[in-house]
Amino acid sequence: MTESIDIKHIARVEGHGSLYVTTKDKELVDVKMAVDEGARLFEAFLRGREYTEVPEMACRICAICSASHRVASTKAVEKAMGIKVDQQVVDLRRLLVWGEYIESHILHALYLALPDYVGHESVISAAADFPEVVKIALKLKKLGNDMQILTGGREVHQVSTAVGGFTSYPTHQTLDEIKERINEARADLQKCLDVWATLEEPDFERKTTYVSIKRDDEYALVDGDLITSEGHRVPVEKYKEIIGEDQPAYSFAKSGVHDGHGFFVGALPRLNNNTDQLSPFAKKALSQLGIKLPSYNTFHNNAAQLIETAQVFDMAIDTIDALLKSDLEWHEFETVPKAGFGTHITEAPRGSLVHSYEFGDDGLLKKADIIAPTTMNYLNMEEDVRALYPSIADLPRPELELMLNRLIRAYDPCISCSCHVAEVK
Amino acid sequence: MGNNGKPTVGIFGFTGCAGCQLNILNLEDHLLDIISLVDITSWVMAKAENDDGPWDVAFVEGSIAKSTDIERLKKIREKSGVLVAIGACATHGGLPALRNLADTDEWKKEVYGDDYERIDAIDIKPVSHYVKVDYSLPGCPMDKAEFVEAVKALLIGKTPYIPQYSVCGECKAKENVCLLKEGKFCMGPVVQAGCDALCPTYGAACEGCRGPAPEANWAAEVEILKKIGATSEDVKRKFLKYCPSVADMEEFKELEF
Amino acid sequence: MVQLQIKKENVYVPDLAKLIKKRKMTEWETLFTFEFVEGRMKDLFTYKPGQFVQLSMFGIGEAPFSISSSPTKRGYLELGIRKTGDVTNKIHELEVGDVVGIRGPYGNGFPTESLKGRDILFVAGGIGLVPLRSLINYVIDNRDDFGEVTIFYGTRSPDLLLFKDELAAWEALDDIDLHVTVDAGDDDWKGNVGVVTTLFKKKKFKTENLSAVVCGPPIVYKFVVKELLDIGVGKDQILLSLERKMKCGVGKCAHCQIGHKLTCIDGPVFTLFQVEQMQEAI
Amino acid sequence: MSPPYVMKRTDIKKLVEAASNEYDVFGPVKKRSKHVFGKIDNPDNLVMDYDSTILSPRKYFQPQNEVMMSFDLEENKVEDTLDELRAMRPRLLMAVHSCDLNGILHLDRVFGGEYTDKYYFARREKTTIVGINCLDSCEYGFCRSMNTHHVVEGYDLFLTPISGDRYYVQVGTAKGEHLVHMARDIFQEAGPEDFGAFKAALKHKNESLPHEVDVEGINEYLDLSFHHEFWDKMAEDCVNCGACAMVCPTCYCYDVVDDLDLSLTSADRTRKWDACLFQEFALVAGGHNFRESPAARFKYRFYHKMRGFAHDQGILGCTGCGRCTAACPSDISIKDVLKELSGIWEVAPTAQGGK
Ligand SMILES: Cc1cc2nc3c(=O)[nH]c(=O)nc-3n(C[C@H](O)[C@H](O)[C@H](O)COP(=O)(O)OP(=O)(O)OC[C@H]3O[C@@H](n4cnc5c(N)ncnc54)[C@H](O)[C@@H]3O)c2cc1C
Ligand code: SF4
Ligand code: SF4
Ligand code: SF4
Repeated sequence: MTESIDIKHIARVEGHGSLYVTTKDKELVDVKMAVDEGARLFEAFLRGREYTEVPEMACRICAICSASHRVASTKAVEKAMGIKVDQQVVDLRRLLVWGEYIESHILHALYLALPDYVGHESVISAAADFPEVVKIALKLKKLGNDMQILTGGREVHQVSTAVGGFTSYPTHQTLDEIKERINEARADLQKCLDVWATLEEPDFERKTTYVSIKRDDEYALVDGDLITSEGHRVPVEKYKEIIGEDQPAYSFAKSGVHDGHGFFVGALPRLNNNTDQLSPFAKKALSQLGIKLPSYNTFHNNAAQLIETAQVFDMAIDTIDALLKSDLEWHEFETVPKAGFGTHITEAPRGSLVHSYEFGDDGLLKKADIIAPTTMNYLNMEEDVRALYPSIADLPRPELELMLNRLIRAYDPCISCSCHVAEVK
Repeated sequence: MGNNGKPTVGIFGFTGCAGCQLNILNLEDHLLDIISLVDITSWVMAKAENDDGPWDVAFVEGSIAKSTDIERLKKIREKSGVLVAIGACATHGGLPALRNLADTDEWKKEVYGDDYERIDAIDIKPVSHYVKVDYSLPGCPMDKAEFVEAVKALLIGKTPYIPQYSVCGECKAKENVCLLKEGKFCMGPVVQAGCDALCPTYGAACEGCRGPAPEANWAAEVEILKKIGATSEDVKRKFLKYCPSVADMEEFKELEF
Repeated sequence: MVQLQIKKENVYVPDLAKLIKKRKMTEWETLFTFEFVEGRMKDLFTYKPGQFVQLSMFGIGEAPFSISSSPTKRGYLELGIRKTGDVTNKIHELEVGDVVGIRGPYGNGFPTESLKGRDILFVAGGIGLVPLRSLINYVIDNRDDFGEVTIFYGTRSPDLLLFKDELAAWEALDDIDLHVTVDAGDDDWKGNVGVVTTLFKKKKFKTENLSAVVCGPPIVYKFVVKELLDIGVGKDQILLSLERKMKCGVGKCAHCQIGHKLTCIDGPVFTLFQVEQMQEAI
Repeated sequence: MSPPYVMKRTDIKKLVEAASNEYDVFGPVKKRSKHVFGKIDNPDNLVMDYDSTILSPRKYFQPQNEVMMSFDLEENKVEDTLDELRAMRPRLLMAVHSCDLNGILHLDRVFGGEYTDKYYFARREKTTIVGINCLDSCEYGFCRSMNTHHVVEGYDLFLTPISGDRYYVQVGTAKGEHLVHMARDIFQEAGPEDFGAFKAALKHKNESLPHEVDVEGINEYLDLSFHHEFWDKMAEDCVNCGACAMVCPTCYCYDVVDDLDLSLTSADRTRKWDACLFQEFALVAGGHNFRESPAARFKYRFYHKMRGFAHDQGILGCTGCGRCTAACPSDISIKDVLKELSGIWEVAPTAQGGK
């Protein structure tokens, strides 16, 4: 008997996506990840825009990782034009991204994923049973947002980060305050880890290629080379060597392909690829949650986000200390447009993010290629569904659907963000 | 009213970055209070169980970017007592509506390749073009504080208030150094206030994401900007950036750049 | 009458008042009767016809309303309020026993002393009867102090007539000459039809001792003033009660400024002569 | 009368340090290329010699947003914030120019009178003001024309820079005397030579401050030109942004709003700066706008400034500080408006107000 399992509008993810699974006599016949987003045509309308405007508009691709888009886009522009920035600017951008990590990871792990583990339909209903965790989650999320506000002026679509620098700086006092809050929040994050340690992770394993950026001197999130779990490492300009895009006939979701199969970007791939660079807090979290690296269980991506949050706590303190040592005197900066190519890859919370541009000598954008993490993950999601299905085929329908939902959600997909996707007619 | 006596609320996203919805989640200090006052019965971004209305209040985010969106929007309107458009995409088309001013097919091709015709991409009009909008919260993204104000106002039964003047008024009250006077392209003089002059406060020129202020004196702003060296092209491009639906306004059509 | 000054620490803080009666007059206008919660306020709160109060709906806002009752009736305040916005909508939702904030009285009010001994023509358009009613009832209660009294009152249609019972009572009085008109009648309407200025054809006035007191929407002033000047009423004997946006009521917020005067403390009652000195007044 | 003193200019730091024990100190500090009045936590940040500030000191007496009272909606309780205000730490406001001292005196008149505004005066009483004499003109100001380049009251101490890098210090009030005593050793009683230096400074000031606009008869010009097309022409460039009103030391209009708490059980009544340039300023329920056109509102600001105060205070409402000109995105200059206004008066005065 042919059956179709249609999960329309996967809930608790950003953006609109659906999963269509066709089975025959409990054997999986077909899997399709479909996108229900309208087309926005970012790469088209960015053309002809001034180089200063490009990052400001490009960050609107996605609100949840707007800071990553902003930073990746800005750095791509600066690379194209040979614009140099000083260490304060580098550190402020890092701090901005650390804030985004805290906010985004907490949002996903505790608001969007956690309800599944504790049998709730949403964090709103979970708030009744787990008021303390929900309150802590709010507090941590606010901390991440406040870090973004401190550096970028706003938590969504920052305003003060520009090509060449920042239009305003935080003060020593505000940095001191946020540092103190981060240190205080360690205990809160620890409580979340304690709760997570009691949860049961679904049993699932499938080895795939894990892609992320990589540095030798630190856990790479903002800068680095592109690397695969098989050890293939290239400078980011050569991203196409690793990240291929394939456009399946049924959807305009271009999917990431690598060597003819899907690959996975996100928190778990980063943990797998950068295990030796974890900070003390992250290491402790890792061992507390009992995850052995490398892990091939996609569901571990949720826990990996919490571990990374711990990682970012440590990194943020270092960054703030560095900033506190500088004068933090804001100064005017000027940038001069120039023709050229520039590519940057940042790790957004949900995976590697490519911004690649070509500019004319008038400083107007000629061509853009933007590949968002969720785009890269589509094919891998489908492959995961195929691998998971046999073990859940006998479950009653609602539970089966829930597991499929949870599998997709574990990717922390951001469908609105995948700017190469659109619903087909 | 929901079965617990609280007003029912639906939050809906159309095509966009989900930033306005995220900004609701970003109300960390108020979220639990809001949840205690209203019954959010539909919000796909945050909940797995979502009902089919009716809703006392619907918040609608995003651009109406494909033909199927129109039907969905109309259904939401039919089932809602009050409909609030949130964010630039819903109030003025947003960045995606830039295609109205261009050859959409060429753009589709640029992004999706030769098979572009399968992409459903209609010209983007504000939500108010299709259905009655009771209140609009402009901005890219909408302002969190304005959202809270609107929720409170609707709950107690007063009119959600948005200042009826331009960003400069707020900017000056915040004692910012004027960026226009520093020669930067600031749209503050003609843009709808209510953001508390966020960008200029952080040293960045106003980009006009909240759309034109009522009675905006565009002609004067064009003169001001030309004085600091902007070209007609710059002015036109920037005026339309976040709020392309402005191109349909009579005042704009009559404007000489 | 001696004006008792209420000494208050903070002029902006309202006193609590309780709604004791609510009488619907038209679809849009209701007469509300308030009584101060604090007993001593009943004696302390004295006012002149033509003065107004600031009424607070806590959490919604504050708005100015003319006192419609006559100071000859002590112990309560009547406000006739039209539903037009946030504050007034909420006021209409009040139930007897509900509490609001009231501060005042503010404004100069009508010059009751200098009107003594004079003939008075009241001209009210629409909701303008609300403040005039205070003075009319004051005059009725002190009838011997005044000369001939005429009232012209017009509304757009019969269903918009305010204080219908009172109109009937005034009609019944020998020493009050009441003329009512509507812009457009209905099947039951047997009275005058036409705008309020058409009533001037109904009566010949001796103008040497005549004072006119006018209140209505902005448009009424233009035409009524013209009629009054035509029949020869002196500019300083034409009294107009003006309306402007108001926030503080005590001359600080500047919203009600007309030319160089403030409606709240210099007015709301001005003579036509004064009004002509004030830029952009009518 | 307290004797005048002299002090070394560099000792201002010591004064601020001594005062910090008792006062929160505010004064001009740098903001990008401009100056603003701000909190002085480090006396090195205080700038005594500055051109002008973006906002006037008005913000310390009538803040942009001020909670006046709170309501308990369930219990119907009203509680004002005066006690809180009166418990506020005393403030010292440093380096206020003459024009701004005059501005404060204007506000004193507006907020005083029969219905005294206790909020304003609570703040006023908590504040000690150290004024400073401008010996040279600033970029946009025209204080001389408005007769606000000197002050006889409104300060607690008044400093005039004199030769030898010193200030000549006049004591205006007991508050000022108190301040002197907080750092008594930096003040010396002025001697005859110091007086000479003071006179020389005033002479320099007298020669250097230009008289630029003739406002003689401005009241009449305004009334007679009220319906003149000049205003429509001038208003063409105005974007009705209200920046001019926000920065003005004598603009005081405010709006009042009730801010509900999210529980909907309590609310704050807040007043916030408003401006007569805004569309809704004279708009009443039902949609009638007493100043419908942007030009009417533009004109009205000048009218109120130059005519409105004259009515009950016998003075002009402008202190000639020039801030509105500095702030106007359209570069509309009040000096130009005043000059052109007297120009049309010369050409076409009619009883009906010109054409
Ligand atoms: C001296 C005076 C006496 C008045 N007497 C009466 C009366 O007896 N009966 C009556 O129904 N109305 C009267 N009004 C008009 C009444 O004040 C307005 O209808 C009321 O303010 C509308 O408030 P709202 O909040 O419902 O409307 P909205 O349109 O929501 O107004 C918001 C706010 O703006 C201000 N405002 C708006 N319209 C006016 C206005 N016309 N006058 C002053 N402030 C305004 C108020 O502060 C008001 O709260 C009087 C006005 C004045 C100035
Ligand atoms: S910075 Fe921009 S918004 Fe602010 S006053 Fe200047 S022009 Fe207006
Ligand atoms: S009107 Fe202009 S010059 Fe005069 S006091 Fe105000 S801001 Fe200063
Ligand atoms: S600052 Fe200039 S543009 Fe703005 S309202 Fe004042 S005069 Fe008009």
